[in-house]
Amino acid sequence: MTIFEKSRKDRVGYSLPDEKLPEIEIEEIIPKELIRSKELSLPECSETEVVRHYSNLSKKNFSVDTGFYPLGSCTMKYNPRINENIASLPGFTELHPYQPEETFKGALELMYDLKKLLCEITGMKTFTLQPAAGAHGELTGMLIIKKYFRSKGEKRNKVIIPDSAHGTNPASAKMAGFEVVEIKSNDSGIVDLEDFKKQIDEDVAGIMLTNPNTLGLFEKDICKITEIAHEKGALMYYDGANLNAIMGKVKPGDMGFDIIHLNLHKTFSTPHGMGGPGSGPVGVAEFLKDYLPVPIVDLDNKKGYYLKWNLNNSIGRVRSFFGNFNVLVKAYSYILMMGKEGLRLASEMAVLNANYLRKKLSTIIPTAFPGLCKHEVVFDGSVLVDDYNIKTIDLAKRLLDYNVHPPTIYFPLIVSEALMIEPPETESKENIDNYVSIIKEILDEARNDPEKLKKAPYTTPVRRLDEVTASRSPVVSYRQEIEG
Amino acid sequence: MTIFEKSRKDRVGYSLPDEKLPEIEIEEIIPKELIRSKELSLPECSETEVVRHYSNLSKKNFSVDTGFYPLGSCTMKYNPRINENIASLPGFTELHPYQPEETFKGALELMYDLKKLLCEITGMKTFTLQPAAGAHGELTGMLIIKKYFRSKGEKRNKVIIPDSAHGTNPASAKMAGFEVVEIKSNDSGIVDLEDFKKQIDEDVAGIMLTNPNTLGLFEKDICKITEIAHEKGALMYYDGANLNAIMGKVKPGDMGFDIIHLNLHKTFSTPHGMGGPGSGPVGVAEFLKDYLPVPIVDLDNKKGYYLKWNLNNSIGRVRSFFGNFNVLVKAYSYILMMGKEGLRLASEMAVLNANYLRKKLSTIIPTAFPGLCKHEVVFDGSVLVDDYNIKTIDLAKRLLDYNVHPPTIYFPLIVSEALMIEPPETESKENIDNYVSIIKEILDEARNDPEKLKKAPYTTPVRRLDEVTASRSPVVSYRQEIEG
Amino acid sequence: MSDNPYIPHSKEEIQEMLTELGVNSLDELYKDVPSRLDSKLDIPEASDEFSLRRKLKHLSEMNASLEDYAVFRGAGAYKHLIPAAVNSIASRGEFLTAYTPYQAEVSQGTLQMLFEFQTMITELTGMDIANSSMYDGASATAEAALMAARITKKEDVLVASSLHPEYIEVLKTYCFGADLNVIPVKYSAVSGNLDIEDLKEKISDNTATLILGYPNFFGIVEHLYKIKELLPKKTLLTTVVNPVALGLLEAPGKLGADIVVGEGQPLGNPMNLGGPGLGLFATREKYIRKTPGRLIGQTKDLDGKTGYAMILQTREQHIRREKATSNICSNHSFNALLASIYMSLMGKNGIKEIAIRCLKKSHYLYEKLLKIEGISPVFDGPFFHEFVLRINKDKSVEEINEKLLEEKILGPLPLKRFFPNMEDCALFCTTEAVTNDDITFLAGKLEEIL
Amino acid sequence: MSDNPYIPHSKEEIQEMLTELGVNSLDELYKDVPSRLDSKLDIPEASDEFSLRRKLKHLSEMNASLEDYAVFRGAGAYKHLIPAAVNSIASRGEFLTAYTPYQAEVSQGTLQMLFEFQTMITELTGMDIANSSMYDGASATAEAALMAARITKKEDVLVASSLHPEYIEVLKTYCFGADLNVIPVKYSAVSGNLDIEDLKEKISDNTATLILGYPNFFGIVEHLYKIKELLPKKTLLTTVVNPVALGLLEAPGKLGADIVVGEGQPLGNPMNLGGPGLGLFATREKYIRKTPGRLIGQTKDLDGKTGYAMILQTREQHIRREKATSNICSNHSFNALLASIYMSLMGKNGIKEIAIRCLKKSHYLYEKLLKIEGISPVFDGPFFHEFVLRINKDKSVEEINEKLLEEKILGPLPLKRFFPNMEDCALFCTTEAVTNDDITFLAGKLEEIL
Ligand SMILES: Cc1ncc(COP(=O)(O)O)c(C=O)c1O
Ligand SMILES: Cc1ncc(COP(=O)(O)O)c(C=O)c1O
Repeated sequence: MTIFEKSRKDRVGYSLPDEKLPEIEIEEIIPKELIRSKELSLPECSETEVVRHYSNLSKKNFSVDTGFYPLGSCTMKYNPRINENIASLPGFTELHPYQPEETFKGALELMYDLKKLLCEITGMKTFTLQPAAGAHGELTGMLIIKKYFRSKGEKRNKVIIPDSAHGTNPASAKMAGFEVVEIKSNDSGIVDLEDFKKQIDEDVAGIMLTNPNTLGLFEKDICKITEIAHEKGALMYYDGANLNAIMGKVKPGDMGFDIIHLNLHKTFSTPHGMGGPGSGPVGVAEFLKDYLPVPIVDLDNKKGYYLKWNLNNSIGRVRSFFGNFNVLVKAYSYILMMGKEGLRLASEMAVLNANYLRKKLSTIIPTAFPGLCKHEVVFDGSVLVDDYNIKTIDLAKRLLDYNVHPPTIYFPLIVSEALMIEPPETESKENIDNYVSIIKEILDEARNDPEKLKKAPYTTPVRRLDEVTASRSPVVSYRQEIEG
Repeated sequence: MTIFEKSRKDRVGYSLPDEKLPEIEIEEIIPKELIRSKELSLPECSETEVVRHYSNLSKKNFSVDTGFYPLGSCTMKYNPRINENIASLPGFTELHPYQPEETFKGALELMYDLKKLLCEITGMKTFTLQPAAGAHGELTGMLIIKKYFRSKGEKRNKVIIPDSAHGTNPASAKMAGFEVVEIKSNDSGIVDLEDFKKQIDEDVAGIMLTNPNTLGLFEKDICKITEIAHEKGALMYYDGANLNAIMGKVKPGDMGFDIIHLNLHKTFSTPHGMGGPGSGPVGVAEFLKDYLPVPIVDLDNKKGYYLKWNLNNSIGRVRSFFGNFNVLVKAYSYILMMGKEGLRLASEMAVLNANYLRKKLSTIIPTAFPGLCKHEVVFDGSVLVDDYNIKTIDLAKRLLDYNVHPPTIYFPLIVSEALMIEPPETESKENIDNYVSIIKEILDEARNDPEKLKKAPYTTPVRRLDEVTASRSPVVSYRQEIEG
Repeated sequence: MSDNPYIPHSKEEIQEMLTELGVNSLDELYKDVPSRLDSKLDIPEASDEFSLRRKLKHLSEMNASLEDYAVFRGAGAYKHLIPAAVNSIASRGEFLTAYTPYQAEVSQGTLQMLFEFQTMITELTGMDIANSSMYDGASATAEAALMAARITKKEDVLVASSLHPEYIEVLKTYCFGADLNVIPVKYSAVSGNLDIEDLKEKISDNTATLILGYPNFFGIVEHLYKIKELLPKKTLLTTVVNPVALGLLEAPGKLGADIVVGEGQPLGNPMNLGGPGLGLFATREKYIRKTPGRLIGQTKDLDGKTGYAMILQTREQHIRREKATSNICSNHSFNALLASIYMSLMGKNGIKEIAIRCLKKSHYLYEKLLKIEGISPVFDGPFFHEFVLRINKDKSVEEINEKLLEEKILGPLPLKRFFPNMEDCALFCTTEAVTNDDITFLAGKLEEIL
Repeated sequence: MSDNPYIPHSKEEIQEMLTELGVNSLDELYKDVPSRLDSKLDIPEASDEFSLRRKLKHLSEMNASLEDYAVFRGAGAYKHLIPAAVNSIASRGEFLTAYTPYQAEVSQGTLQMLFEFQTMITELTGMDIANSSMYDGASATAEAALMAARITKKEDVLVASSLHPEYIEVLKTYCFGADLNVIPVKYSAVSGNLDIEDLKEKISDNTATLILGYPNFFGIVEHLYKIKELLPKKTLLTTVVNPVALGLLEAPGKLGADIVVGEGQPLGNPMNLGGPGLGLFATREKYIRKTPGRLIGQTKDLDGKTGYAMILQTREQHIRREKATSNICSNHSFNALLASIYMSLMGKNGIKEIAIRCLKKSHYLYEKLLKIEGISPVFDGPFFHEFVLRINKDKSVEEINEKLLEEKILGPLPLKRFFPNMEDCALFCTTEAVTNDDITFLAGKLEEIL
């Protein structure tokens, strides 16, 4: 039942200070035509009903706090409670972005220090903390590339992106006005060096890579690729969504990347919040530092921590204010808590988990590409169709009945019936063992009764949903629902 | 699965400051025989698993936050969020009971003011905030009575308690060394005045009454009863569990009660916390004020708020420190928020709800006694046995499948197959309507298939439990479970 | 192995897993990484949660928390009263630690919440549809421009100079990417409203949209319907709203808006130094397939039971890639949750009441301040809860604010930061979070200072 | 009708309900109340949550929150480090707003948690069984005396004078009710341990139990097994424990204790000015039917699935009434939850580590302080994390503490409050929450002051 159906006339869920309001006639201030003509039909509920409504809604969600969530490409690691606690200190939450700089020196120090930590972790020169998410970071990066070549007077209009890349990569390149050139993955699941050499030319402004890539594989030719790209004058962009595999092991800066975004909500454990807010800081090499959005948090011998507004070639702002500060606090807290050994260990255990799972599961579902993986592994689900007469989605839906979260499915697009599994370092061996046994159990079931799987799940708050009709004749508000 | 089964060797869920500990040999300090000889087998889990374990456990609980909970005699009202917020301020939680009095003047003021508010609400002269719960308050009250007569040199050894009373009443009287004399309820469900007159004599130290009583009925002869009792020199004790019916309407002090306890966790909306902590302040009339436990929070023109340690006839402490302070903060916050109109309204709406429910439900299940009720109503479930071939417990268990909480059942003991329903003021008309329809639906079901009800519930985390065997050969720890 | 509370692996388990993999060391798992890339981290050693909290609490205390301040500054981030219940329910792990609802069957909590959020936003804005959130008001504004350009296939984006200056900057950044022209339209120096004459001049065949604040940056309420009349038929009207103002102001949907974007922070979200915000995005039904961001739709499950799911995903990057309506993937769902709980608690009457309090208090303050010598009005257009005053004194606005800060007052925003020609002007804001006493105190204090 | 956010009834609904009841007014619902009892409330008008919070926050700030203090005071309430996860999960509504698990099928969360809690307490104490909580350590101690008297049918309760003085007071209060005799047993002025000679003298045929602290109020660890040997066979040995100390000390169950009670606050519970505490109660299996309080047992459901339920309820007041083992009804389950989460997080190694830190730090401090002139030892018995020192100076302990407070140090407890003969003595406590720096600082400061 929606909150609107729970609403009853004249019920209130709030209390406000009992103040005598100034005697002012609204109509004398605001022209009549600009005053709301129809009553707002927001819900009217007591606090009791509101608390119940949302508490009960929450119970219909799967979450990291309630179970194993190995969603590939998303790094669903556990989100330490202490970070939430710290981020909710009033000295962090109750700050106005335009209060005088001298009154938020602590916040500035935090942002500066976070920036420095990210530099060290990634090997980049400096960072902007403005972008609100990974895709936002990508756009920022693409705009930097665009601006860079503009200011050099070059008209490069293409960006090379592997066919395995995440959808945000081409979309971001496009938003920055670039033409997207797709390059193939080779038989080993990494960039086809020959195809790459063929595609790269003086029109190419940048190459967007994820490394390890979205197949969970390390681009072992990475140094070669960046070398070639740089020879052609193109810039290398690093999609940092998969940084969880390599902290303390390899730095994107050392691989030769010029620009990089991070997903603090993945690698640095800020909670996903049902899809956001995240944070997508963008780091650049020295020669690009003046292209970052303003303001930049900086440190000056005299002024201390301060906001720097003048960057010669800044692309301008990509959002209001300074970034998702609340998220930055959590990421900062996480990094300090983990420390250098902790971050390295996190990556190692994430990689160990993924390989362990790969090994155990590949006896029944083959991986898309052979050999070592990094923090995630992609399986080729064709065998499900061929041998079990089900599809990847049926397996995924049936997993829901076992109270574990399915993999990312049908991505990367180049793997048919793909299952992409990322068991982050916060997950234990027995959770992985358990997951593999469940999949085995389900496949046994499939052998006997594939139809059953096609109708899964059975025990979830709702059964399988008709998403097709929902898109065909969309009902996106309760108003539409009742007004038809 | 228990937390013990989730434990794995060497896993940790904590972090502690990395400090060099003084080099001290424990064996040189503590005699060997007094050092733990066997490793503690507490669980070893990561924070992730602990958070999951308890989050998932919580989901197996019914609670006020998730649904309608009309448990009779318990006043399961909604617990406003602001009270939790306030009670968790560090200036309240981070106080040591032995820090100097001058450093918790705010806490003292709060307790003093709360005491004053409780006095005004109940018509008593003063209060102790020490008792931890209702039963604890009862014991305190009984000890006051005992001490009072001791100091008067009287040897009264009996306490009169109605047969409808809550079990804690006789148990508390007994703990204070009294002999319990039970008096009958009459045909209207209230104290049988004749029986009362018969029982009362000079051996009676006190009479414990609940008013409205546990049948939800107002003892209309209350003034007569207290008069007679006082004539015989006995003291009147008021069990305040049912105060939610009468705030702002009638005061126990005005009824002639000499001692009273309140249940802040009922009437004053502090959360029940799965059974506690509560708080059971005890109020007394002027002539008993020196009998209260020490210390008492008081106000002095010069000293301001302070702790008073010397009361001539104090029964002594009933617990360590000053009371369940954290609970007191919430109750105080609640009273201030509600204000005088709010408390009155709460009582009125609680009584309206109960009567409305009484009216609607009594067409199918007769009430135990006819006529108006106060904040709760007791039904006689014999009809379930006679007409539907089920018992009250079967109806109760089946209600669980409908996601509402059953009434208090089989209490008061004097009503056969009793169902005691208390729909507090925070519950809406539609919640009551819904409850009644569910009961109707279940009874329809019972008519067709009583066996089905006897096996209810079906949709809960576990099905009906075998409590008999559990008591016959108790397994009260996981150790026992594994060691057999 | 690890004494890290978030990583469960014991030494033995690591060994077991390595054995299963047939490798001897963790390093072998990285043998595909060119060894010349090996590196070390030079960051501090691990901390523990208590030392960490102490350190970060200390940092937080180096900031002036506005919790106990009277805040007379808005300009895009607002201090409102937020009921304790909002955070208390929102912080439940099932909300905080779930991801994008890809598996609808186990995400009905998220999905229904967002569906209801969308509904509430359509209700406030008077539009047909709303999405489930964008990053913030500024980026939502920029996305609106891109959408308008896509729909109209035109390249000029007119923007009122009275729109929040940072929104204009962001708009320019996005339009630089999309190769669109951003053309500013003046505001009237008298009323603070959009300069109609300038608008007429700037409008052309190539105008994709006109973007303006409602209320605008100066707090002034624009005559949307009049402006709409002036626009060419194909040109879309984009309004950037403060949702709280819509408790009182006519819904832009009724006044001709084609796209309504805005910053949802005032709805139950703490200020957090300006981030995360909550980007609102609403539009007409006919543009649904052009809309950026996630849309939640109602549907049925196999048993015919009502449920919710992400719909029209073919608009989105993960399917449409470079042809998507936007690159947005993660959005600000959690902030939408805070806003939803807030709107559910405040409800119909509460939101209106808040709007009225904001309006009345700010007008009361306005009148009071104008009585002070040296303070004069700047615009005469109707305003909601922000207004500009000129302080013609030897003291700068900054100096005055410094004095106010000592009294735990965050004074008005000095406008010269954004409008060099408004050197001695300041933008005041009054919400329900300032008390009448605060207002009297501020006025008294200003009188004293000036 | 109501603008109260917790009461949903609208005017119309009230009318509808009254109509259904066939009455005309709310007052009619009170017609069974004698009209001469009608009364009015003279308390403040309703508040709103924001004004309320402001007021109460102000009150809270009139207290010295020890959050940032180095606390060297224990004596029954201890400042320990509490992981953020404890409160974060415990505050879930399903824990906070559920009641006693009367309906087991929808209370498995509570029941399993309490079952696990009981297990952890048996583990710490080395006893066979533990109940699911009492109010606090003091009342649990008193209940132990009552139980011992019930079991032994004897009336003398011996209590060590070195038990927490407030516990003794509570014991006396309860024993006054139960008509039992409380007989104090001296402590050795040399060691601080129980005075064995005095014990021998006090023991009689009528001794139900001997109650003593482990460690005792002075922090001293008693030689339980030796004491046990001295007791008549029927007399029960009751020990009052600090559960944290049991991370290191031998479990009293192994040393002959028949009943173990204690204050569970040190396990993950904030100090809260001393309340709510968490009463621990453990004993031997053979006394299970004599035990006060709620017991949770494991059982099976209709489908054979493991579940948990309250058991042996026939001991309790709601069934047995005046014959019950206690009058306790509501207990401190929520505090048991905090303790459970804490113990789950700290686990085997953590609890031990905490105990070791407490012990080592306090001995370190002890040694350091003894080097200061004018400070001398009082007892020579082995101590855990509390110890008594004599400060032979012209300054009183109170005066010294006042100086320390200025430095954000809560100094030792002046003992004259409870022991008039120990005027110049103070009880120090050191937990893992004080840092080595705090210790050095305290020592330096004391040196300076003295
Ligand atoms: C590889 C990759 N790149 C980019 C993104 C986009 O990140 P965001 O959702 O933060 O915008 C994702 C998100 O899933 C991703 O997996
Ligand atoms: C009528 C009555 N009296 C006393 C009590 C005991 O109160 P407590 O559980 O707080 O000890 C109760 C509790 O349910 C009760 O209903």
